[in-house]
Amino acid sequence: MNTLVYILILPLLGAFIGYYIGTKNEMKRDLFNIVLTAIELLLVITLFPAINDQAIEYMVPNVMGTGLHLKVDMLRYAMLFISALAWFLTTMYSTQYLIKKKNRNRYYFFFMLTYAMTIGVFMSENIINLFTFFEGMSLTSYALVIHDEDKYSHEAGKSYLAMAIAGGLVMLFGIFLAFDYTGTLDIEEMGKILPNLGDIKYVIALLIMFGFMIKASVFPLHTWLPKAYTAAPTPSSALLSGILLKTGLFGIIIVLVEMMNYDMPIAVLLYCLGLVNIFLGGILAMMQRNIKRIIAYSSMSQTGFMLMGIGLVGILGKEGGLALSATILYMINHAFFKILLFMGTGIIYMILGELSINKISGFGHKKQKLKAFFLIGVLGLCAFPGFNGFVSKTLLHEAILEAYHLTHHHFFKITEYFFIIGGGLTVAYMLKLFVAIFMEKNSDFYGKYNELVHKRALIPMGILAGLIVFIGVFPNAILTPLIRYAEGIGFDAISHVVIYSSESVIYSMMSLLIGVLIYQLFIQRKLYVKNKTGGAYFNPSLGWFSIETDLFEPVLKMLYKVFSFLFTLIDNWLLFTAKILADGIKSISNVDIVTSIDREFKSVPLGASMMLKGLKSKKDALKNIEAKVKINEALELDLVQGQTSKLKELIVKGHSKMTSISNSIFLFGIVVVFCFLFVYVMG
Amino acid sequence: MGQIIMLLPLGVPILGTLLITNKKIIKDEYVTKFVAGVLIVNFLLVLNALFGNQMLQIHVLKVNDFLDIYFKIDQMTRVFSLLASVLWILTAFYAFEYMKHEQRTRQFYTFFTMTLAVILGVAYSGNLFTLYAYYELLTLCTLPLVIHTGTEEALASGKKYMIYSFAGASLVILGMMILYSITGTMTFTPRGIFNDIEGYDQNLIRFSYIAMFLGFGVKAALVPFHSWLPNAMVAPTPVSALLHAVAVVKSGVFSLIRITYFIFGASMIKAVDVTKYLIPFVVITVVMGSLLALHQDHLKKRLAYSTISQLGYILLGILMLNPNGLIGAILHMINHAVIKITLFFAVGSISHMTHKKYIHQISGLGKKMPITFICFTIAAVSLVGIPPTNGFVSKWFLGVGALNANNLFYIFILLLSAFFTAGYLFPVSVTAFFVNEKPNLEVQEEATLSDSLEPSPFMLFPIVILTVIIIGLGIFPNAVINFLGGVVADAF
Amino acid sequence: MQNSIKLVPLASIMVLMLSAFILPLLKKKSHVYRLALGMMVFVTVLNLMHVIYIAFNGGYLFDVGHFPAPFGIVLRIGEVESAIGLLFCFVNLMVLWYSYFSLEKEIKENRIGFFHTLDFLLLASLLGIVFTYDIFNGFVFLEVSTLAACGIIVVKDKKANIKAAIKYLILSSLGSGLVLMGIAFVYSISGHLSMSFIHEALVQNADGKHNLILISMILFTVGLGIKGAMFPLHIWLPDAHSSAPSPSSAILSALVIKAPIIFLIKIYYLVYGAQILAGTVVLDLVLFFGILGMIFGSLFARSQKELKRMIAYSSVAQMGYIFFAIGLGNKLGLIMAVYHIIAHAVTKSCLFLSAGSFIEQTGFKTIDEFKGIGKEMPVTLGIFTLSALSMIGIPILPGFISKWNLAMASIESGKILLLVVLIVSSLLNAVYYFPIIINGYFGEDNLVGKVFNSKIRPVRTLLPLIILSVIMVLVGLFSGFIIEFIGRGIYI
Amino acid sequence: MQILWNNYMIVGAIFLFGIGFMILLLHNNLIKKIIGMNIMDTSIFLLFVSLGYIKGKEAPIIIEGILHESGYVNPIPTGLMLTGIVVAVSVTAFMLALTIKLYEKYGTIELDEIQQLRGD
Repeated sequence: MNTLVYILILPLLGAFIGYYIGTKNEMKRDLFNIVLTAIELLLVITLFPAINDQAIEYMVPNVMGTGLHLKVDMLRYAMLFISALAWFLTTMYSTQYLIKKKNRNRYYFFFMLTYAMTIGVFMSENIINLFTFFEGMSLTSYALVIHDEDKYSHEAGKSYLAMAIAGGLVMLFGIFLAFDYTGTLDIEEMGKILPNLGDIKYVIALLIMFGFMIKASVFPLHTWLPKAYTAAPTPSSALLSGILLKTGLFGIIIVLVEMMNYDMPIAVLLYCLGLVNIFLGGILAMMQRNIKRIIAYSSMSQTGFMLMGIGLVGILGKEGGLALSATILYMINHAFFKILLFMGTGIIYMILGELSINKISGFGHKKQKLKAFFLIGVLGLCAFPGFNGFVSKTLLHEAILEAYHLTHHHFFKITEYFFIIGGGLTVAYMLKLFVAIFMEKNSDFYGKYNELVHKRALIPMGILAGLIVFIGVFPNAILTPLIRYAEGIGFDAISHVVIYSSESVIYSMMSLLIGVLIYQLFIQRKLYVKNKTGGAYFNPSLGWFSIETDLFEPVLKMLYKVFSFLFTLIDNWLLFTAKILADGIKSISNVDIVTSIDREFKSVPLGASMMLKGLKSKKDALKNIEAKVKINEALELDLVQGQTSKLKELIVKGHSKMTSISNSIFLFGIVVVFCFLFVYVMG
Repeated sequence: MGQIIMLLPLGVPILGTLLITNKKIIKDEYVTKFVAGVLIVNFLLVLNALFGNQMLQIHVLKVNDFLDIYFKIDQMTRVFSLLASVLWILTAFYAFEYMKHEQRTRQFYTFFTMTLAVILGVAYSGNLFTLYAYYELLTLCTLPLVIHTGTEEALASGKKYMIYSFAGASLVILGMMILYSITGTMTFTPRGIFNDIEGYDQNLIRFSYIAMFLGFGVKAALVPFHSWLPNAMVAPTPVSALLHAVAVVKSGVFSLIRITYFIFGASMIKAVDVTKYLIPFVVITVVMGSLLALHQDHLKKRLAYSTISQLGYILLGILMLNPNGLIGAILHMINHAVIKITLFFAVGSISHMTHKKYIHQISGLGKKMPITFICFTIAAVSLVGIPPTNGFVSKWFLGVGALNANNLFYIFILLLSAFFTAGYLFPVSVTAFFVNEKPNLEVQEEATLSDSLEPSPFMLFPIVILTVIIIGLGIFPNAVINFLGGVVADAF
Repeated sequence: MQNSIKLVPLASIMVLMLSAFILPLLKKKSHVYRLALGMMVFVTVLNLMHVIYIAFNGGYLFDVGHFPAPFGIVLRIGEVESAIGLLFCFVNLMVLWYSYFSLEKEIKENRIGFFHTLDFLLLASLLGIVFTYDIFNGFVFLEVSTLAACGIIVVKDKKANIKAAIKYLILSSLGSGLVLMGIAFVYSISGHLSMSFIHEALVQNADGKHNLILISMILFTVGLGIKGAMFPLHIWLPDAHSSAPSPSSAILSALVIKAPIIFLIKIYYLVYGAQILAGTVVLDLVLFFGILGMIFGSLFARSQKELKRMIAYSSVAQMGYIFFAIGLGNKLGLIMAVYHIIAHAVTKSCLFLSAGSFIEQTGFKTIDEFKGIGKEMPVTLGIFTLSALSMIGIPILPGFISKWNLAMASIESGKILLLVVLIVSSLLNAVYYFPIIINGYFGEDNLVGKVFNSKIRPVRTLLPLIILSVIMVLVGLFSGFIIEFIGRGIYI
Repeated sequence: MQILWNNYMIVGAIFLFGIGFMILLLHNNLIKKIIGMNIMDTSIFLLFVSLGYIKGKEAPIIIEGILHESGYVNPIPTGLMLTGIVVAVSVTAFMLALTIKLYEKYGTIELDEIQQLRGD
């Protein structure tokens, strides 16, 4: 039982110990990390027999208030297995890949922390623990994303973190509601209460799934994916797309299967979102020139396939067993070939430091081993018969046909065609990638750099390639435990499934054909520009409307500006009014008052007095204001301006005059009269 | 006899203050040691008050039923006095180091210890009159701390702080007068002094509660009266950390809890239905605080606005008028105190070591001051409410409380503001750790980039302890929660 | 012994009168001081024993020279009169003791004897006003007090003094003229001069003479209002107080303007009685002037440049409080009026004497010049701060007690809006006292060039000030007993 | 009007009081003000004494022997007014002393001139 706790704690401690060793000696730390992940993998493997017959649980009391409740069933075990394997291989790979990079110590520290958090996500049964590890994972993986610390990675990191936190908070909202309606935090018990709650359950489901959808980069929330994958160093982007993507999908499965038990409307929604993801990812992947970006968009489109699988599980209801195991298998396969492809691009980037196809075309022509592994990865991805991709795709295809038979709804017939075209798209952009790098002939890359491709980088790719082929050839080895798990949790018994049947091969050939056609007609013709030095791809999609920069940002910025203006107003309204009042009083108090005009003549300098003789007669006319104004205009001479004095001085003088003796007596008289009036009037 | 011991925590700091003032008894170099001694002794006294479970109470001066200085210990007192004395000791250690390069330290320590006595007075007060007396004294003895630097700007902000506090105090007095004329008694009784709802003039009670809420709200940085807090940041860091993150603002919140649950009682406030007038203020405080924090480039100002927003959370928790909301409020009072004081200490040590006060200046500093910035990041994570830390626990209870009051709008406000909190706290640690353009350390030009700029252990020690508390409270919150159960038992 | 204690009031007036005329005969300055202080101590002790006697046996009537009531002069000695009498003697003793050290700096050598004579005459006449039960006798004492007060203003013959004295004398004699006319009208109705007989006569045949009563009431109000510095008629006060030597301005502000108010209260309630009073609107007039005084007094005080003028205007504001209390018309209001007279007398004399010692030591007059005085004369500014805090209304101190009970009285009398006036005026008090305190103690540029304790006065000269402030705090702390003591003797 | 007619004494006193007040108010010269004050005081004494007057009775001065007690006017007000006069005289004396002092200091006793001089 407590092996679960060991599995969880080991990478956590490893991160700190690794960091400590790292400060001392780099080599020892790399060795330590590899050994650690190897032990972890072994521990996970030893778990398999126990998990095979029934799920194991373990409860650590009052940690984090609600206690740490760990549970591993076959679904979770599959996820654990691929993450353990992936981490082991990428650690080996990154020891070689990161040599040129700086602050490696910090990288490995966050690398291990993310590993612990991911395991936590896959193991936790209590939704608060799930949420804790999920948030922890986004924070620690953030550090991996902006490892290069240049402007581009900061920008990617900012949107990654913003969306992760926003997703987390919306999920928290959903958890609040779920806790309020069900009173419990355990996913299983929730699953008993939530389904019969009326339409509030859809709100709860959607809110909780929102956070997972962001991590799984479902259609409207996918904008962070291409930026984050390209910005991150290759091993971490491999893990990001291989494993962290799966946590999102795993969450969606949990919500759909365990909490909502196959709720039809949510399933259909996921199914359609899957379709959108496939096409959006596929088309955009075709357009790109940066190979990492192509693979990033390809994972988005593969997520689309998996989403369709999850949707089918919901749609098929009781017979969804096959669809569930197909989806899980698809997730496993996708992890393997996606990490393989990323490792390949990693090696290219490590050597050339360049990712755009035009610059690295023909690099791999002579690199036999790299070419072979990369080819296996591409074929796996394109679901070429004999490779693992084919197995999961045909199973998915079977599930769609079954759904069609079940509901007799033409919608599924149409989506089946889309399914095949989607497969074609995958083939198209993979061809573009493979042909450009490995098939083109490029003189300046002949024979060079062979020695740079080290064994330590190639071994993980070899293992992955081997696994891809093994699953392709012996699918039942993985499939039977999955099917037994599906039957275990209440699906109907699944009759023996024939994978390598004739029509399944025909279907995959059809999608391959479509892919080649798209490649020939569209990519070669439209995207390839011939110029004197040979061809270069251009990327039309840069100008397209992208949801993030054209929709999210402007709206948020506008809201931010409006509210901050409103609040700054509230913030210093008191100072504002005080200042206005003070200025008002000050301005009133020093307005100029022209005091009596006649004194002004006395002070006129002698020279000008002759001139004024004539005016003397009008002196008494000056008493009224109008005359004064007229006389001012008339006197263009620089007459001494009327003796002006500030109102303030007037008040002060007035005040002192007022308190003189005779005025005070006058005031006394007024007060006596006022009192008499007051008493008699009011009396 | 028990009662005399009860009074000791109040007496000891005052005695200490008197001794510090004259130079003959306490020479200059012994001041810091003496202050540390006083604080530790006081902490022990508060601890022993913690464990005695019988209801200790004492009338120090009872002239008539209105004018009596009455101290009583109940669960709420224990929570607040413990929080205050723990954080006071940590701030003291921090201040010993920080104040080395400031002048007039003796005056600082005098008022520093006196403020502790006043805060404990607020915690121990048994009726509204004593609370109000100490509340006024709090303004008076924190004023010299705010204007410690003596510059023109400090005097101006001190003046503003004074005007706001006295305006608030007069509002409180207004409310108290009306309350006293209705009820004739002001002692804190669990579940409020109004035993039956009818028979009282509804709108008088409503007016008195609003007046008192806004009055105490001034100290708790409620929206219309909050702008003294960012200005008070001109004070030295230990002051702004302890006072404006913990002592002063929390005493405002503490008194609000007192009047809401121990004078009016939740049932009366529900009957009088006064919260609908106050909720807009609180909601605006929450959102405005965090939104404006995004604007501030000055580190301490940013933390000040963050305090305003977090206090809005606590007020929201109080106004929910249900057990979960109250637990959430008190828990957040504790958690926010611990988190905010760590953030302020970290910012303080940055400005102490490198005289940098603005965010754009601290890029790449994370490598030089790793421990400080790690603690800063953990505290920031906790303030946002990421689960393993204690900030999440209080947000959880506030959320559940909001649901019990079946009001989804509160949760939306909480989460929106949490998002903004992330918005203004994470960039700080990101610029510190991950932005790497050459840090222009013109001050330490000759210091090679590799050597660390960590502050001395005296400053670092409190920061690390507080971070450990943050994580510890986050992972094992049950101990605190059932300690607060006692308070809720009184209030409901 | 039992009835000889009853001789005390008359004895104290007689003793003061006699020693007033012996003092100028003495040549040496020290003899004058010793005799004066001796006499004062003796009279104060007498009054103290008298108050204790009254506390146990209650009030009594005392026929002067055994002539029965309608013809002989009768002294009515109740709790209120004895308390006020003790207050006057005590404050006068303190002021004289203080002036023992600083008088020769302000007045010429040969004038000191005259000062003490005038002071004794003044005190005797004030006691007379308070004790007398006969309105014409009160009028005569009123005149004597006016002349004596003018005397102590003019004793320092500078330009400003003489002008102020002339203004005060003209206005006071106007007031006395009105009072005499009022007495004439009252005599025409009742045919008696002793208050109790007038009251009976008025009650029997009040019907026909309604407007005569009204006129006489107005005449008394305005007449005594001038002498008691009611707001619109307060113009003479600032000039008189600011120019007079500080001991005499302390006496002027603390005692001289209080006696006429006691006389006014006695006329209202002993001559006219509550029923007739309730029928008229005079009390609302007094309330209106009280409110004006509270608000505008503080506003004018805020705009003053000189320290003593500012304190003078603050006296006008405090008199506004007293008239406000009388104007409320209920029992608590009246009690609070008397209590505020006691509180204000003690506080204001403390303020004036400390301000006097500032002016005397530094030679400056305006407030700006007193920046940083806290460093030079910390103890004196400390005492000034303590009494200023009482003015502002810090709990436990008397200022707060009277503000609080005034609020209760105004709620009792149903005028809730007056609370706002009370709050605003106490805020305004804070506005003009705090700058002096803050600039005194803190502020970088304020303290530059100030040597610590450089202008300190020897401790024994500060003793009277310290005793006054201690008494002030005691008046605040034991306000419950005082209020209850006055309540027993109040006239309603 | 009938009331005014039959207590003409009070009316006269009040009228005299008004005259005195006007003198006090309008004249700038200090001496004239003092005269005005005296006139006001005398008007009050007149009022007071008139209250004691009973038509057809004599003043309470013993010329030959004592008449029957009912033959005299009420003596109390007149007695009181003796004190009043003493008070008025002492106030006037004090005022005159102050006026001399004022003259020494300001060189003039015209209040408006003093007002300008004092403009310091």
